Amino acid sequence: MKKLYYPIIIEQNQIARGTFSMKLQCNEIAETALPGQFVNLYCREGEMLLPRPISICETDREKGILTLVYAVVGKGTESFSRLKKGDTIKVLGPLGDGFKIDESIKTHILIGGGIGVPPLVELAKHLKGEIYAFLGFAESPILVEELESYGAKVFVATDDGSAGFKGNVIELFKNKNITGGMIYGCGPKPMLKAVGKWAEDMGIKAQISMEERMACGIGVCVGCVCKIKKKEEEDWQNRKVCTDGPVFWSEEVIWDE
Amino acid sequence: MKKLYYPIIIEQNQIARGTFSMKLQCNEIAETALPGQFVNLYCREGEMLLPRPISICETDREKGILTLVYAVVGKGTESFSRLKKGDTIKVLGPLGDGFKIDESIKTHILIGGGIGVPPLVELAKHLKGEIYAFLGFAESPILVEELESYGAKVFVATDDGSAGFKGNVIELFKNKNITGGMIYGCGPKPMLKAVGKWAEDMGIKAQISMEERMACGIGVCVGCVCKIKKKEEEDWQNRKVCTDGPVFWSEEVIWDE
Amino acid sequence: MNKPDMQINIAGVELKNPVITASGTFGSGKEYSEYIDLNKLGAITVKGVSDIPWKGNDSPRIAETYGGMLNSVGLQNPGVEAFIEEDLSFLKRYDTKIIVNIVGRTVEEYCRVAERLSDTDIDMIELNISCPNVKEGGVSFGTDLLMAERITEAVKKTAKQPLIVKLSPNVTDIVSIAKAVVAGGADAISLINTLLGMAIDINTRKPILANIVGGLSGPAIRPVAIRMVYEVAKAVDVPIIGMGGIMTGEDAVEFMLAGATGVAVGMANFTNPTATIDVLNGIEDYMIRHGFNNIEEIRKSLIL
Amino acid sequence: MNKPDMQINIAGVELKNPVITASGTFGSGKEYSEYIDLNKLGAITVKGVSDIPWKGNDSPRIAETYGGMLNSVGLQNPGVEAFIEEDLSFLKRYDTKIIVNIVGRTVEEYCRVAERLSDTDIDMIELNISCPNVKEGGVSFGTDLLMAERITEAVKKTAKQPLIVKLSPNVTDIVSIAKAVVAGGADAISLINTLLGMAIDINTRKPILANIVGGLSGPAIRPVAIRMVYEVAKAVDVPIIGMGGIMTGEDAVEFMLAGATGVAVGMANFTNPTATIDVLNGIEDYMIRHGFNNIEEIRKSLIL
Ligand SMILES: Cc1cc2nc3c(=O)[nH]c(=O)nc-3n(C[C@H](O)[C@H](O)[C@H](O)COP(=O)(O)OP(=O)(O)OC[C@H]3O[C@@H](n4cnc5c(N)ncnc54)[C@H](O)[C@@H]3O)c2cc1C
Ligand SMILES: Cc1cc2nc3c(=O)[nH]c(=O)nc-3n(C[C@H](O)[C@H](O)[C@H](O)COP(=O)(O)OP(=O)(O)OC[C@H]3O[C@@H](n4cnc5c(N)ncnc54)[C@H](O)[C@@H]3O)c2cc1C
Ligand SMILES: Cc1cc2nc3c(=O)[nH]c(=O)nc-3n(C[C@H](O)[C@H](O)[C@H](O)COP(=O)(O)O)c2cc1C
Ligand SMILES: Cc1cc2nc3c(=O)[nH]c(=O)nc-3n(C[C@H](O)[C@H](O)[C@H](O)COP(=O)(O)O)c2cc1C
Ligand code: FES
Ligand code: FES
Repeated sequence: MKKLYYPIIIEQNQIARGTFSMKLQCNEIAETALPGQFVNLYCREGEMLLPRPISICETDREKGILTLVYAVVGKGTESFSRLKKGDTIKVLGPLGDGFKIDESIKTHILIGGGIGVPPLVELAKHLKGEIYAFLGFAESPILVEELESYGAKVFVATDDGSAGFKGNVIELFKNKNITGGMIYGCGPKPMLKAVGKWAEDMGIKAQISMEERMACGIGVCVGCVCKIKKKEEEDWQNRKVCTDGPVFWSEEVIWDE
Repeated sequence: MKKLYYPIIIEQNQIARGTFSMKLQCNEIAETALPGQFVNLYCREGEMLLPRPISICETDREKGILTLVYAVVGKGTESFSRLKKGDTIKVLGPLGDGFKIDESIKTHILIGGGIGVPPLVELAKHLKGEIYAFLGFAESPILVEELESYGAKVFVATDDGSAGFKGNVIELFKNKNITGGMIYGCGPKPMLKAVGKWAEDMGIKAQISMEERMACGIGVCVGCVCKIKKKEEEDWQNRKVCTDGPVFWSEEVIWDE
Repeated sequence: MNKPDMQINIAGVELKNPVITASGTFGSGKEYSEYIDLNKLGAITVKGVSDIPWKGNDSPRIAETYGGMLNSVGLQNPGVEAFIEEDLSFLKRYDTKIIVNIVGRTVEEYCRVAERLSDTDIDMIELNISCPNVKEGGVSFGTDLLMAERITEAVKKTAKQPLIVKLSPNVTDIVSIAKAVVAGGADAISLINTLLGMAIDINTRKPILANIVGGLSGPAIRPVAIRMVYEVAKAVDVPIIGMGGIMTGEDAVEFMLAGATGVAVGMANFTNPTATIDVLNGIEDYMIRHGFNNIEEIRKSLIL
Repeated sequence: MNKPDMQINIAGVELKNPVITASGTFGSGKEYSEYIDLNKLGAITVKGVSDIPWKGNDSPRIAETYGGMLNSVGLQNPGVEAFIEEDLSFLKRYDTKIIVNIVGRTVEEYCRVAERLSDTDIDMIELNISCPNVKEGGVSFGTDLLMAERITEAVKKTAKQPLIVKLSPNVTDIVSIAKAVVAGGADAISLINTLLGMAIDINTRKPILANIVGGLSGPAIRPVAIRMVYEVAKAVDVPIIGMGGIMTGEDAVEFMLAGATGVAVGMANFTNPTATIDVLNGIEDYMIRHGFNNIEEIRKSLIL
């Protein structure tokens, strides 16, 4: 039977302003998690009852360690940031359907925006062949070394130009004129939309990781849907980000407005 | 201006099954608190927003230490018992109108039931003359030594006879045939009612400390009332336990049913 | 100490215990079957089923609120045929009762679902006249006395299975609505559906839900639910399934003391996938501690 | 950065800022004057005042619930004469507006209070037709369209000061009630009073409140309050004072985005005696952060 876990926090560090890396001793999740999957983290405060979905950034299967990287954007993530080494946290996972890995592909293009970068780390670890990672940030880049350690060539863009290319990650990517067999995107919606557009233009397949507000995280509440084209049809259906995704083929996603 | 305090817990011990003694470093409250007054303790958990009124058991004015003794009876007190030395707790106080001390009285009779005993400790410290304390418990007695250290002759009753007299504290008290100039009672309602009855029969004045569910603790919500006779009248009025009490003259209290 | 008897009877259907899942919060049980043994539940109420597939509302559909949540799913579901083919055949593998929550925009739509279910193996129908998330039908049937009675009557005539009617709490007088559906033939009443609420993101300055308003559930609403169960239990003779913020066995007992025979666990499933089983164990513990032999004893033991 | 302009205008009365105290949660200000500077408040709404002293309900009157509380005080108050003598003379020492919440069992009782207040120095009257804790009058005026309009009309005729009407959330259709009181002459509307709720102690098996049911307030009810403010603001032209679970400046801003001009702080006072001032500072911070120059700008900035 699947169940909730209450792992111990073995490390918690601020890695950029408002961004934290938390390592959990959680063998069960670390052993089975796949790239692009996520976990539900629960808050202690009784007023916040819904889980916070957080992507799996990295796992160490041997040591049973799970690394999560999250940005403080509201009360829940703020409460996580106050937890200390030795505290326990309530976790459900691994959840969702992650990135599909096609061993025949030689060149992989990873595109990450801000707090969408973390899942690309575990992904890079699983990919064979050449990996190019294009990362965009508002200011401080994160996880560059981690990606490099898994063999990725990393290119960074920042809005303020404080590191790497000044501008957005899509421009940077286009500038570099690199192409490959598969694109993997995770980040804000406008970025994902642009990734999908570019992939379509170039005739490359792209997998993108979607975000939506969730309640259950396991496919029962039907709260987290996005619009997905039906195969061979004009019509679309609302599909669940938590279990049908979070990773979808970009060509199937219908963007509102 | 009065304000909330966030003192540090400098000691927390279980002194009997389900009963805890908590010492707070809180100079402001320790310096001004009077016997029979209480504080509002607030829970951390966001689902519990109302304060828990807890009597002041003892103060050390010099060191600025406040001792509270509380029983775990529900979620709030349970959450207090999980706090550790070094944690802080949100406190408002001192609150309420405590015991009146008449210096001309030579013999004082303290009657406490269960978790009604704590405020009698600070009271004993302030009384001059002979002090007899009759304490009733379901099982394990608490605070006997503390009362003795302030000169009280302590008599204990337990329901199961495991310590002292087997039976209730009122019987014990009647058995001992002790009388005095003032009675001070704190404990469950039936005990307080019996104390009042006995005091009336003997023509002794009695002050009793009342309990009621509270919201504000400072006299604004009018949530914590008990029925108090109007002077020289048949009629009664609802008076606030938190600010008109918690200590009332037993002869003025009207008991429901 | 003897094990207390947990069995309850709702409109002739025997449930092995009073713990039911609240519609829309348990899917059709498949997902939670990986976390708990569905055989242990008194009954499973599946999510709202309509005659043809419904797409539901736009995203976002979920907003967290203090001690609760808003949802505006809008009854997305694949329709009654898909339900029968996929979900029902799955559920029949388990030894638990099956309650199907039915929804529609018109009396005819509701009746078509009930009709289609009439020769299936389900145990009860729960008529949802209280969903705040669909424009037509849905809640308006639940806030108007005459409409509530009329639709109950119509579905009762069509349905082969006992009929539970699920009421909306967004009314001035819940008792008169309850009486109306009983007059219309309801065999049992479910209380409460969600309270109509709204939340705004002060940074984006937009309502959090694409649908603007949604239904509030969770422990925040429990006092309202307890009050309504108490009022309705005094006024009607049919059994009540109580729900609204049940997180623990103790919460469930509070509903029983208020007059509920069955209890449904909703939002708690999202916070804790074993919530139903924990509630069940909690009720049993309470019964043992307080010497109750069966559920009916609890229900009759409120002291006023 | 310039200080934003916090001033608001309700029915011709200028408040220095939108932060008001919710009736019944602030006494008449005396107690909180030991914790905060009352001069900083936009207005103080005092607890419900009746023509003669009311004893209120029996104890217990308070129950804690998840993220909220129930109260069944039952409008205990010393009557309008005592109010004028003691509380009003105290309040007049401060530079803040005074709103008197008035209660009664009949139209005549309400009018007598308004009449008695008409030659005093108070700034506004808040007509409470929504208290769930008194048997007659009180809430029934707030749940019936005709009664709501009639009593507003009667009090409006008697009162010299601008009239705010405080509505009950325990209704099927808040918008029609709001329209009725505006038709009756209401100069402003307060939303919301407490939701009717109940809690049972499962150990004693008794309702916690002696009065059995009581009014639910606190952050638990905020989504319901936000929804009602939003709906009513769209439907009527008079200013709205929003309340229900405001704990922080951000909560208050949510009410303004929903359409409230003023905001009232209730239960939060019990959790934090400086809640009103904290809310005020929080609103100002928000305005500075988001570049709002005045309250009206916030109120009009919801993006749909
Ligand atoms: C599949 C998935 C993976 C994610 N991975 C990461 C990650 O690795 N690192 C990271 O920092 N963030 C990640 N997010 C976003 C993260 O879930 C939100 O930032 C977080 O829930 C905000 O919680 P809060 O309490 O701080 O914010 P609040 O705004 O106070 O949250 C209120 C409610 O809204 C929900 N919510 C708010 N923002 C989002 C959002 N962007 N997506 C989904 N729900 C939201 C919260 O879960 C909560 O229920 C992921 C989201 C999804 C759906
Ligand atoms: C003036 C005064 C002094 C007190 N002094 C002490 C003391 O020194 N030591 C001690 O152990 N207890 C004392 N109590 C009782 C104590 O306040 C309650 O036991 C405590 O509030 C229970 O909180 P809970 O969350 O554990 O229980 P729950 O039952 O979960 O509490 C739910 C709500 O009910 C209220 N409540 C429950 N029981 C009581 C009660 N008996 N009196 C008032 N409110 C209650 C709580 O404050 C809370 O708001 C005192 C009460 C009063 C009024
Ligand atoms: C996400 C979600 C979906 C729901 N869908 C339905 C539904 O399809 N039919 C229905 O009658 N009630 C539905 N409800 C209401 C619940 O069944 C229940 O009445 C309500 O949530 C109160 O219980 P709770 O507080 O335990 O969640 C839904 C509730 C939630 C949270
Ligand atoms: C203890 C208490 C007493 C109240 N008394 C009154 C009252 O006399 N008149 C009134 O109109 N509202 C009264 N209310 C309702 C509040 O003014 C307010 O409308 C409600 O509590 C919602 O706001 P909150 O959630 O911020 O508390 C009372 C509320 C509480 C908690
Ligand atoms: S979060 Fe519940 S279905 Fe996806
Ligand atoms: S607790 Fe509010 S008046 Fe006593």
